[in-house]
Amino acid sequence: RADLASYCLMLGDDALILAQRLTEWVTRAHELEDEVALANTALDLLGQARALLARAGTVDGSGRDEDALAHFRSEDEFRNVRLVELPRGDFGRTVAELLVFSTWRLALLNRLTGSADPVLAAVAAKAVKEVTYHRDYAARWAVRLGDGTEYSAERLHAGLADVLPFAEELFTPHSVEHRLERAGVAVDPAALRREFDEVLDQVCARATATRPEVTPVGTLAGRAGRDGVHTEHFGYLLAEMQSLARSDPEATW
Amino acid sequence: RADLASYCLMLGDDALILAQRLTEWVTRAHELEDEVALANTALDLLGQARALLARAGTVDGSGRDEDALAHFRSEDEFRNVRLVELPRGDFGRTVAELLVFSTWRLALLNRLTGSADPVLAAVAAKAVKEVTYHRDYAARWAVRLGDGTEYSAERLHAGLADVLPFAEELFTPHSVEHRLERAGVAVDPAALRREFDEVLDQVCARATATRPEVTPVGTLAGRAGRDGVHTEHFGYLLAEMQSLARSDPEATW
Amino acid sequence: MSTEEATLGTESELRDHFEDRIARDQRIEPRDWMPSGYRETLVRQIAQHAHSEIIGMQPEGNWLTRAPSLRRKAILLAKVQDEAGHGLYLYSAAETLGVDRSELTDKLVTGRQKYSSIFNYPALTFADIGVIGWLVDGAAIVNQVPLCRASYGPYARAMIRICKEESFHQRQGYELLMTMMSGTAKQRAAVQDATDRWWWPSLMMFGPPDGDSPNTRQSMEWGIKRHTNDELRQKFVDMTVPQAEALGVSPPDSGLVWNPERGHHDFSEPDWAEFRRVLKGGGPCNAQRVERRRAAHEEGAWVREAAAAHAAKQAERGEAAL
Amino acid sequence: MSTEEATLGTESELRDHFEDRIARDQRIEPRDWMPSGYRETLVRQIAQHAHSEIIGMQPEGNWLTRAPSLRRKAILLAKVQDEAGHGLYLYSAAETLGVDRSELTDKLVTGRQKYSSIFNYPALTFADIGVIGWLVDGAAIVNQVPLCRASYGPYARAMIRICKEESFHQRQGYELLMTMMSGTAKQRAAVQDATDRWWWPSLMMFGPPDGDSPNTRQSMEWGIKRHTNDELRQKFVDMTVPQAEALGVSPPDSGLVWNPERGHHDFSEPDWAEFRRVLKGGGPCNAQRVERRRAAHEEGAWVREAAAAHAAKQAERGEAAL
Repeated sequence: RADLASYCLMLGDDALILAQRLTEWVTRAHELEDEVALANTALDLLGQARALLARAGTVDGSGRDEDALAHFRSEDEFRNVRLVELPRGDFGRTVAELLVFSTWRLALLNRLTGSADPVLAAVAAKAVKEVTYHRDYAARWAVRLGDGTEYSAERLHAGLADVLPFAEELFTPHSVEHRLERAGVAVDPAALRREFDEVLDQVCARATATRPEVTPVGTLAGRAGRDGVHTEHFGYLLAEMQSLARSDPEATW
Repeated sequence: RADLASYCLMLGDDALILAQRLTEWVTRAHELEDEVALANTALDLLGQARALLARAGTVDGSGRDEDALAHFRSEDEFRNVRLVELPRGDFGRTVAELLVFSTWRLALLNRLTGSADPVLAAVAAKAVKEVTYHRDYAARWAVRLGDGTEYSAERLHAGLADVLPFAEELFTPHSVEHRLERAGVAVDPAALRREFDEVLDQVCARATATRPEVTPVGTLAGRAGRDGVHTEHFGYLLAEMQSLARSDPEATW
Repeated sequence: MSTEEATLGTESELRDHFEDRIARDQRIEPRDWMPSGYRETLVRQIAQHAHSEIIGMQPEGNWLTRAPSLRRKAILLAKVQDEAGHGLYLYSAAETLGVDRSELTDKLVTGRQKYSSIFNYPALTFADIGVIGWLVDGAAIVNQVPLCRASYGPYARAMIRICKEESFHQRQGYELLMTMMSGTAKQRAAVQDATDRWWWPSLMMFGPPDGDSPNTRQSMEWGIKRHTNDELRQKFVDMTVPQAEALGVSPPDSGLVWNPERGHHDFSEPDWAEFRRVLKGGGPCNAQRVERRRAAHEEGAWVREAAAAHAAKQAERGEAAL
Repeated sequence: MSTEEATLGTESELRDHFEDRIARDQRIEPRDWMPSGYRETLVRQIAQHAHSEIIGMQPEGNWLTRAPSLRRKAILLAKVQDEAGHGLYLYSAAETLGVDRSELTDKLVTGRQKYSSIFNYPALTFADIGVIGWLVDGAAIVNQVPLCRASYGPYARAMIRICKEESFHQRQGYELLMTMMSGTAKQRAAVQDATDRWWWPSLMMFGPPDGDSPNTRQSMEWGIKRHTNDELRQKFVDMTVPQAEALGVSPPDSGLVWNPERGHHDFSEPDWAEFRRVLKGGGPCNAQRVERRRAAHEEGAWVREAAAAHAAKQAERGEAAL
């Protein structure tokens, strides 16, 4: 049960933190339609996060609700991958990140619909539709940028070069995932790599972009986001996200 | 005594918040020498803030120390002018802000050395030397930018156009200032305007820059920074600044 | 003009036809003839309304990343997204009148077209989110419900859709305030403070007093305004006072009192000098609001260019658009 | 080479003179002749050292705006400022060898010159600020104290000044940790966690084991390195272990034990594969560190250009520089 709770936090925190970053685009995008699309993506991910955090708080017996988990955990208690906490960057970076993240997550969710845990399976089934749209959106923009102007192709390439070093972490199984995979509950992320590579190569081909060669970003003696070891950027994100909730812990909203 | 405490908060918060903004330049300036100069300015202002907040906490009888005041007050309890809380912007903006702020503050401090309150007088005497340097630094850079390239002249002008609308607030006396001025403790900020205008016009002349015509930024039914009514930017600054202190209020540092 | 002048009468016939439709409360559609004053007034009105939706995203957007609960974050995000949607409907409605959206955006970011002055005030606490829903959306609804019967079809249809969503937003805002009023003392104080700050600007949303509103008559004749500013303001006050009572907050107006003779609330005059100051750029956030949109537009230019370049390449290759 | 070859002997005389000064532990000064290998090695070493000071500002800079007390904020700001100062002394020392600072900056921001790998690890909590002072500055001092006797004068003099300030920083870091260890359980846990994370990278600061450090011998002969990597590492461990005990934290090494026969602590081998990985760009923060400096340099280009343009205008007008 502790493993299941940890696993829900991993997938829930990924969604929560990426939703937070995407939210920063509101009032800042190049076109209203894309502002709506990015807000909608954030809203979908926020919904996934809420379901998964609620499940984690139930399963671990702590009785913590989604808000206790989102707003009153400290940095080292978050289980998201580092990819989702990177600063927003420009639209090319966001497209690259969303492409990488949603390609990986869709592959994962597709398999998770068959999870032995009925709640995870149900969350995954709903999320598959959403993330399919996110991946399509990112892929369409990757093609437009890659096959657009010289400058936009450069920005897409730079975006991929920024985020791909953090992709390694997506495919590195945590001991929790190993154990739950054997129980038929979780997905072994290492198994997602082939599908990920195929999709990414396809999109890059349509975008006339070469996938940049990158050095995976290092861990701290093997520990990374899934172990609560994050980037220097993450503390700022949490300080902002949690500030109001923490300023009056007795408040009801 | 409540008035004196409020006044110390006003001048202390101005210094504290501008120090915080200037600190953001560390590791981000165009040249190491300027990184040092900006850090040094921040350090001077931080020192002034500490002396003034400590005085406020003593005088108001609350026994709050500098850290209680800096890290455990809410947004509406801060008394700084809105000018100092504006986002950092580029170097042209910072030069403009530092020029406006330190020209005003130096005029104020010079008069404050004769305050009937011995602590204020002593703080002012020490700060005069520091702020003289800050003003010189800003003025020298204003001249370099204004009389540098076409682009730098533009950036200086844009910076002045951004910050001058907030200058009005510097010269608007608060009822606390009025009362303390009659007691010989405080300075009437309205009296500083002539000196301010003269210095600014001089610097602009040497910088071959025209001082932009601006509309003063509005108040909320007459209330602004000195009344605890701030900009939308301020909450983010405080969330970051206070996050660690608030995460473990029992901690000793 | 008589039928005898038929050869010269094409325009006057069209005008008669137009005025007849207006008189019979029938809708004008994009392909119908309309007087140039009607068209211009409508374009300006619809564009300002669209701009208001877009700029209005900013004060609320200021709390998106700091919403104190995930449920409130989701509600707020959905609301802000709806506002972008409203902006899009309205720009489309304006485009049926022969203007280009990019032209309107350009006028917004260069300050040549206005948006509702209310959005030049800052959203300083999360209580503001509730009060914006309650008072600002409330006032917007009072303004807009009559426009669901506006004489111009595309505008009226956009308003119907928008009003439906806005009354939903208004209820959500009020519900947030109700929750906060049953919370901590700090929360209750924040609701009162936000009410104090937004009350007068909300009353000013209906525009200057009727005596100072010279265009009202023409707009009412054209059916693109259905009530005077003062009528709408009175309606808003009458509607809002009992809501404030139910909530347990006091509007910041000592002159606010029920007048049984009029069957309406009396209330004090808003500070019209402030209204004019804010309109002319002297509000707390005018520069910030336009600058944010300008920066987004400018920083996003390369993305729009990329999309256009890609579409051109596709067209050249004879491919279907993405 | 004999004195008979005098006509050809100018260079060999100079070399003899150089080697003689080195042998007698006298300093080489900028205008003295020196072998090109000596010059190049020194330039590289000093530049790397300067870059390390500058990049080293980043992990600590990460906590400047969030320091938990104003006193700690002031201390940290002063420290980071000192590091910029150290960078400046060192760049000046390098310039005495005929290179240009802008050239060195260019090599840093394009990744062609290295800095100490330790700064490719993140500063994740405020305890890291203390541990960086204690362990990282501590290791730097062990490395640098012998360099106060380096054979090249400007370098040796810079090191004297730097070492003095760094031992002050080291004491401040240790004092912060002492304070935190007498604080809450959360604070004590943070100190242990930071120690766990920084321990091994600190040991690696002395470079690879002597067997893998081919340049050590030549540098020692030239007097720009005074002890081998392993000697310095041992010295650091021996110095640090009692400090850890006094603090109440445990270094994360089960093999760490006092060896009375050697009169030194035994300790386990650091993970040299990780060391090489980080050196090649695979640390947690390599890209971030270089990118921050590159961005600052690039975004500041217009300011440097403005200063140059103004200086040129002044010179033209015959005015004194500002």
